[in-house]
Amino acid sequence: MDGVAWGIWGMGAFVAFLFSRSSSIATGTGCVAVCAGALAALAGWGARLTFPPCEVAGFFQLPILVLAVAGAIHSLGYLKGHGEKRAGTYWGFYNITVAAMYGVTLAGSPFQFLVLWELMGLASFALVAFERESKEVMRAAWIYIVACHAGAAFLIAMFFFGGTPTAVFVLGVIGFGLKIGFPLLHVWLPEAHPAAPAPVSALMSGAMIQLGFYGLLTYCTWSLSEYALYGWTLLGLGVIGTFGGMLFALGQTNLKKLLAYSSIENMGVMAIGFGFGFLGSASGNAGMSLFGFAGAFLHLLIHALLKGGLFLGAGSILRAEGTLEMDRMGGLLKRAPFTGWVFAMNAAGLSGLPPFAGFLSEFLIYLAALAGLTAPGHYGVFAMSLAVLIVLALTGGLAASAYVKAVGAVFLGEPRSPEAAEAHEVTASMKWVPGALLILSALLTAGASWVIEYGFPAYCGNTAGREMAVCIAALRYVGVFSGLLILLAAIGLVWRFRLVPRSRRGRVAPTWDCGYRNPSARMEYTGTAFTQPLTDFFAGVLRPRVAEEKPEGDFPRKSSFEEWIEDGGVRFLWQPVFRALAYLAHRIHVLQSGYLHLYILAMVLTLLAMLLWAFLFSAGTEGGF
Amino acid sequence: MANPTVIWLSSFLLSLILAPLLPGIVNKVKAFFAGRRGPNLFQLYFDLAKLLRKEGVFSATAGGFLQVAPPVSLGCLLLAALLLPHGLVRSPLGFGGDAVLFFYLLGMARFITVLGALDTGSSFEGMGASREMQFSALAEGAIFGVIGFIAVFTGRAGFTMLPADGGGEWWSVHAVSLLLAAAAFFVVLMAENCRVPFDDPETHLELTMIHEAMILDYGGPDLALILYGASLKLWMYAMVLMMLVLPWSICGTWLGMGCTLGGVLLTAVVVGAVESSMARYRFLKVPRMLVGALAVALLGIFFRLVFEGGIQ
Amino acid sequence: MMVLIPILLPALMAPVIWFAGRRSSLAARVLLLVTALLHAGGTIALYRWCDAPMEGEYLGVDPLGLWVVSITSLLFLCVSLHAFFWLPMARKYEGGAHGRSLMSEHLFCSILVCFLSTMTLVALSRNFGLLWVAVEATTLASAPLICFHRSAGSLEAMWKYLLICSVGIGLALFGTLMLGVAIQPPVGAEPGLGFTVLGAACNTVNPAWFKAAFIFCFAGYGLKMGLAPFHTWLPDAHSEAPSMVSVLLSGALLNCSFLGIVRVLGVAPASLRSFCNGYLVAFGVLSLVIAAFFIIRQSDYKRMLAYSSVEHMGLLAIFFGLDEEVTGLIHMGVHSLTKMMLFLIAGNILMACGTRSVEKVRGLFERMPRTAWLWAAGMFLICGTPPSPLFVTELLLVQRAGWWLGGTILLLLFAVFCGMSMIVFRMVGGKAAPECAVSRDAERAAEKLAWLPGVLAVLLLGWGSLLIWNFMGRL
Amino acid sequence: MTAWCEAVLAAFLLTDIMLAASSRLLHCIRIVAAQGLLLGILPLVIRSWSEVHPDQIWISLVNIGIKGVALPLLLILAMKQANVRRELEPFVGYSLSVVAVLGLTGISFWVGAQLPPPVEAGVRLAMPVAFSTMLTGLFMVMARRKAITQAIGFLIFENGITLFGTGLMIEYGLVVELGILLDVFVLVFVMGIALFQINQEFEHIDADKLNRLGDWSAPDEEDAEALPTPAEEGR
Repeated sequence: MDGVAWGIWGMGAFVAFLFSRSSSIATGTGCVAVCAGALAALAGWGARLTFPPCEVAGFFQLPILVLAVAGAIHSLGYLKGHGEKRAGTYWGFYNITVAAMYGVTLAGSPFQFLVLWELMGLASFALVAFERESKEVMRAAWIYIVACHAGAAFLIAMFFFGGTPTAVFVLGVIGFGLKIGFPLLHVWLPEAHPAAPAPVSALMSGAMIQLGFYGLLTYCTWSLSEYALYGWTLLGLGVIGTFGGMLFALGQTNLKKLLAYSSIENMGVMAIGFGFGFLGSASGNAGMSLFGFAGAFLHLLIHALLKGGLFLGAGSILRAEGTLEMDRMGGLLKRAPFTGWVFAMNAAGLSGLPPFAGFLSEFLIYLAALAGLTAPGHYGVFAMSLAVLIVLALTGGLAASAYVKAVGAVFLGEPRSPEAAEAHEVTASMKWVPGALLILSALLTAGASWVIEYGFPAYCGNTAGREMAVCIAALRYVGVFSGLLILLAAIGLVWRFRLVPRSRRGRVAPTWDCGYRNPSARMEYTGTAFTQPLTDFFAGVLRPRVAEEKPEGDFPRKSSFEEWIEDGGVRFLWQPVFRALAYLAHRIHVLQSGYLHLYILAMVLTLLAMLLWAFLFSAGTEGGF
Repeated sequence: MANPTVIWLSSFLLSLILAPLLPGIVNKVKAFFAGRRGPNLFQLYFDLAKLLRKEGVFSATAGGFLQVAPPVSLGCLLLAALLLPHGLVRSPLGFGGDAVLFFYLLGMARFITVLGALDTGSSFEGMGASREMQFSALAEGAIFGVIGFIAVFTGRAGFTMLPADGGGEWWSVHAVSLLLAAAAFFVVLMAENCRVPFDDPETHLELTMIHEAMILDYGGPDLALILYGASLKLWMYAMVLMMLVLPWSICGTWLGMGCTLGGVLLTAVVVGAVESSMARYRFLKVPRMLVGALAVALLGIFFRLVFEGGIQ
Repeated sequence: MMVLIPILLPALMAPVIWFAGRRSSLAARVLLLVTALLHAGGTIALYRWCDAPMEGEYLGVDPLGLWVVSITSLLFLCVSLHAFFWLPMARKYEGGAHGRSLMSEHLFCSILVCFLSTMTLVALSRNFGLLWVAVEATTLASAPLICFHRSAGSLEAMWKYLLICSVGIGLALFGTLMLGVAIQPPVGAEPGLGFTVLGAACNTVNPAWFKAAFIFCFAGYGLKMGLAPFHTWLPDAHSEAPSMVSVLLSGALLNCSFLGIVRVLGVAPASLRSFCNGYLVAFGVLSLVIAAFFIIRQSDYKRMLAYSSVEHMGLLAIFFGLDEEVTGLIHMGVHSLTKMMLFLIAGNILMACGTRSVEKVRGLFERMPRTAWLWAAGMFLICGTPPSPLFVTELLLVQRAGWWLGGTILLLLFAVFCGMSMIVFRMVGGKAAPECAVSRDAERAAEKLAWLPGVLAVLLLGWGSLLIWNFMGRL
Repeated sequence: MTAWCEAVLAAFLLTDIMLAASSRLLHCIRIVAAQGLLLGILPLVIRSWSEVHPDQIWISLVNIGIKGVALPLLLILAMKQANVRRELEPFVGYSLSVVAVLGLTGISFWVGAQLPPPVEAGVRLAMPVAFSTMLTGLFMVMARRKAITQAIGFLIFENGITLFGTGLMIEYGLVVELGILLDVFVLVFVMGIALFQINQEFEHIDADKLNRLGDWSAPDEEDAEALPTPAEEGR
C-alpha cells in the first residue's frame, strides 16, 4: 500500500507541476492526491498493524498522514486569493514533502534515509519560500535550508564514519537536533514557521520536526550500554529547551513566532520524556522508564494534533485579520467565534490543562519525575527528577500565560487596529479543520489508556507489570475526570443560562471604566504589556530590547515605549559567528588582489615550497640509476 | 473505627457547606486586631444569597468568555475538591499523581477566569490578569516543590501522607522538614488566595488590585459563583496544609476529621492575624517571596533526605 | 587514421568558416553547428577502441581520453547549438546596448573550432611532448575568445590568462623534460616521451628526478586546471569571457588540463604513488578552502561559478589522490554538464540584466520565472543536493576519506553551499529592481534561451535519480 | 667540447644578470636575442662535431631564426607601437634585482644538487643554469611594471626550459620539437596582438593598470560591520 501511496503522491506532484498554468486543476489534483495517498498509506498502516504493534514508526506516521490531510484541506481556503497562480508549485511540493516524510519513516538503509531526509528538507524549503517576493521570507528560507544541510552533513558523518556508539549518538543528536530544534540548534524554527504558509507550518511543526526523534530512536540509540548517556543528554537538552523555549515564546509579538517557540518547548518535553525513558532503563527504575517513554510517545501524537490545530488557526487568523502582529489585533472572537473558541481550546490543551489532551502527556512525565523521586536511586537521578519537576511546573505556568496572551490579544477586547475591526469569519474549510483536529485530540484523551496499552512500542521497557497497570489506571482516571469536568461545566452553564430566570440572566452594559467616560481600544492591555512583568522578571535570560520616548516637559507631546525580544541563540552565538566568517572571507579576498606580479610570486613561492618539501622532508629521494 | 468513606464523604459535604465561613473568620480576626466589631461571621452567606437573587450584568465588549468563566471555574474547583483527602482520608477517587491533577484543575480555573477578565477589554482587568498569571506561574514552582516533598516523604505520588512502606511516627523524627514544607505551602496559600502581603482583597483602588481587578465586571449570580469559588479555594488550600501538619496516626478517625476541620478554621484565624499584622508588599517583591517559598520547600526535601535519612 | 578525424576536421573547418562566415553570419553559425555534429560523429566512431585501447606513438585512444573527448564533444555540441541562437541576440542586446564592438562572428566561430581541435588533441595524444604542445595550443586558441566583447576587463583577463597560463605550461614543459631524464628507457629501446615507452620503463626510475618532474608537471597542469593557489587567472578569465566560452573553459578545458596530471600519474612507479597522492589531496583541500572563502560574499555571480569550478577541480584532485578514479571521472562529467547549465543561465541573466553584480539583480522570479527556477535548481545540483549525481559521488568520496579528511570536506562543502545559496536566493527572490533590466525584449529573449539549460537540468536530474537508485541497495 | 658548453652556460648566467640590471627595453630585447643565438649554438657544440645529426643543424637554424631574430623583431615592433623606451620605476630596483637573481641562482643550484646526474652525461650544469634562467624570467615578470617587459621575462623563462632540453640532450622527436617552437612563436605573436589591443584600450601599456579585476575591495569602501550578515539581513 505504501507503494500505492507514493505513486499517488508522485502523480499528484507531477500533474500539479504539469498544469501549474491552471490553478484549478493543480489545486484539485494536488489536494485529492494528498488525501487519497494518505488514505492508501493509512490502509497500509492498518494492514501492518499487529497487536500489540511493536514498531516505533507508527507513532510518527499517524501525525504525518493526519496533518497532511488537514493541511491540504485547510490550504483550499488559505490559498484562495493569495498566490493562487502558483498553486501548481505549492501542491507539487506539498505532495513531495508528504511523500518524503512518509518515506523517511520507512527507509530501509542509511542511504535511503539520507536521500529521503534531504528530499524532505528540500521540498519543504520550497514550500517555506512560497511567498518569495518578500525578502524576509527568502532569508528565513535560507536559514532553514542551511540548517537542513548542516544537519544532513552531520548525519552523513554519523552514518558513514560514526564509529563508537558515543560518537554516533553525539553526531546524531546534533544532526537530528537541527531538525528537532534542540537549544542553540533551534534558530531556524522561529524564522521558518512564520515565513511558511500556515498549513505548511502545521505540517512541519506537527509532524516533520518530530521525525528527528524518529531518527534518534532508530539510528542513534541502539547500544544498551549507553542508555545512561542517552538519558542524561536528552534530559539536559530537554530541560533547557522546555524552559528556554517557553520563555522566549512568552516575549513574542508575532503569533506564529510564539507558536514556533512553543514547538521548541514541546520538543523539549518530548526529549525529557525519552530521557527519563532511557535513564529509567539504565538505572533499573521501571516506572520512570515506562512513564517517560509513554509520556513522550503520547505527547508526540497530542502535540501533533494540537499544534497543527493552532497553526491552522493562526492561518485562519491571518486570513481574517491580514496580520500576525498580536498587538494590532483584538476582538476577533465576536467576528469569528468558531475559530476563536477552537483556538482557545487548542491553546488550553497545549498549556497542558485538563480536560484537554495536553494534560495527559505532561501528567505521565510528571509521574516519571515523581517515580524518580520516590525510588531510592542515586543522587544524580534524584536531583534531575526534582529539577524536571520544578521546571515543568514553572513552564506550565509560563505556557498558560503565553497562551492566555495569545488568545486574549487576538480574540478578546476591542480591535486595536482598523483592519482588525473589519475582520470576518473565514471560509468553511479553514473553519472546520482545526475543529476536527480538536475533536481528534478529545478522542485521544478518551482513548489514551488503550493507546498505551496496545500501541506501545515494546522496546521501550516492560509493557506488562505493575507500572503498566498504574500508568493505565492513571490515564483512565484522568480521562474520567476530564469527562466529569466537561459535565460539571455543562451543568453550570445550563444552570446559569437556562435555569436562572430570564429576568436575572443578565443585561448588557459598557465595561466598568472606573469613571473614565470614553475608553478606547488604545487603553487596552496589549499582549506585550500582559507578559511584561514575567519578561521583566526573566530579563536576565531574555535580554529584552527596549526603544522608548519618555514624556518630557510639563505638557508632554508624544511618548512611546516598545519592547521586543530577539532570539538568544541568534543574537549571542550564530550572528557573531557568521559575522566573523563573513569578515574573515572579506579579509581573505585580498589574495585575489588583481596584481599579476603577486599571482606569479605566489606561484613561484608555492613551487619552491613543494620542492623544499619533496627534497627535505619526504623520504625516498636517494638512489641513482 | 468508622468507615473511612463515610468520614470522607461527610467531611467533603461539610467543606462545601462551611467554606464561606472562612472569609468571615478572617475578617472577624482582622476586625478584632483593628479593635472594631467587624462584619457578621456569616456575612458571605448573606452576600451570596443576595447576589443570587440579583440580575447579572455583562460588558458589551465581552465575546463569551466573560459569561462562561464563573460556572466553568467553579466546576474545576468542585472537581478538584473531589481529590482532596477530606478528614485525612484518602479520597476514594484518588489515584497515583492526583495531586498533579488537583493543581492543574486549579490552573484551568485560573485560565478561564483570566480569559474572562481579558474579555472585557478593560485595562484594569488586563492588569489584574497579567499580575495573576505572573504570580501563579511562579507559585507553581513552589507548589510542585511541595508535591515533590510529599512524594519523597511517602514514596508515593499522591494526596496522602501515608508512607508506602508503613513508615514510622514522624513528628518526632521529621519535624524540621515538615515545618519547612508547611511554611512553604503557607506562603503559597497566602499568594494563591490573594491574601495580604501579596494582594489586598479589601482595597478599593483598582491600580493595586490583583484578583479583585479581574472580577470588576461581574455582578449578581456570577459574582456569587466567584466569591464562593474563592472561599472554597481557600478551604482546599487549608486542607492540604492540614494534610502536611497533622500527624498521620489519627487518619481515618472521627478525631482526625475533627482535627482537620478545626485546623482549617484555625488556619483562617492565622491568616487573619497575619493579614492584620502586615502591609501589602510592593509587586516587585512578590516574586521574590514565591521563589523563596520554592527554596524553603527544596530545603525541606534536603533535610528530609540528608538529616532524616532518606537516601542511604 | 580515424583518430585524426576529430582533431583535423575542426582545424580544417576553421578557414572554411572564416571565409564563408564573412559573407553571412548565418553561414558561420550553421557551419559551426555542422562542425560540432561531425566532431560528435567522429567521437562516436572512436568508441570502437573503447575496449581495446589503440596506442600509437603520438596519438591513440584509451577509455580515459575517450571519456574526456566525449564530454568535450557533447559540451561543444550544446554550446554551438546555444551559439546559433545566442550570437544574433548578443549582437543586438550586448553589443549595441553597451556600445561595445564585438568580435566578428566568423572570426569567433573559426577560433572556436580551433579550440575544439586542440582540446581533442590533448585528449588523444599519447606522447608527453605532444600533450604539452596541445595544452599550450588550447591556451593560445582560447585566449582570443575571452575578449569577445572588447572591453578593458576582458582584455585584462585575456592578458593575465595568456601570461600566467603560458608560464604554468612552461613549468609543465620543464617537468616533462625532467620526466624524460627521470625515466631512462632500457638500452636499445628507442628514446622518446611516449606514454607507452615511459610506462614500460617506469620501474627503472630515479625517484629524485621523478619527484621533481612530477612537481613541475603538477604545478603546470594544475595551474591550467585551476588548483589553488595557481587558480588566480581563472575567475577573471571565466567571468569576462562570454558565457558559452566560459562553458568550454570550465567544463572542457579544465578536464583536459587535469588529464595532463593523470597521464603523469599513469607513468608513476607504485613506490612513488603515495608521494603524488599527498600533493593531490593537499592541493585539493586547499582549493576547497580558497573556493569556499571566495564564494562566501562573492559580489559577481559569474566569478562565483568560476570559484565553484575551482572547488570541483579540488574535489577531482582529492578523488584521484584517494585512488577513487572511476567515481572521480563520473564527478568530472557531471560537473561539466552542471557547470555548462549554470554558465548558460548566467549568460542569459547577464544578457537580460546587463550586469554581473549580485546586488543589482533582484526578483528574477518575477521577471524571468524559467531562468530563476533553473538558476536555483542548478545551484542545488552543483552543491550536491539529492537528486543530484554529485550527491552520490561526494558521498562516496567522504566515505572513502574517513574521519578527518572527510569531515573537513563536508565542512567546506557546507560553507560553499551557504555562500552560493545566499547569493542565488538574493538574485531570484525579492522584488524586481527595474533599473537593472536592459530591456523587456532582452528578458524575453533570455527566457527563450532557457530551454537548453532546462533540458540539461532534466537530464541531470534523471541521471542523478538513476545513480541514487543504483546505490540504494549498495550503501 | 664541454669547455664550449661551459662557456655557453656561463654566458647564459651572465645574460641573466645583465637582464636584471638593464632598464632600457631595447637592451633587454637584445639580450633575449643573444640567448636565442646561444640556444641555437648549444646543440652543435654539446657533442663532438662529427656526431652532429644533419637535421639537428636545421633545427638549430630554425631555433636561431625564431628565437634569435623573429621574436626580438616582434618585440621591438610592439615596443615601437607602445612607444615606451625604458622601464620606469620598477617594483624592485635594479641593484636589488641583481642580488635577487643571484639568490635565485643559488636556489637553483641547490635544487640541481639534489638531483643525481643522469647516465648519458650531457652537461651537468645544464639543470641549475636552466632553472636559474627560468627563475630570472619569472622574476622579471614579477618585478617589472610594463607589460612588454613581462613578455620579455616570459621569453627568458622559455629560453631556460629550452636550454634544459638541449643541455640534457632529451629526445623529444622532431614533431614535438617543431611543435614547441611553433607554439612559442604563436604565443609571442598573440601576445603582440594582445599588447596592441591593450595599447588601444588603455592609454599606455602599464601592467599595473591591469589590476581592475579581482575580489579585493578596499576595506574603507565596505566595512565588514555594514555587510549584510545572514542573521540580521532583512531586519
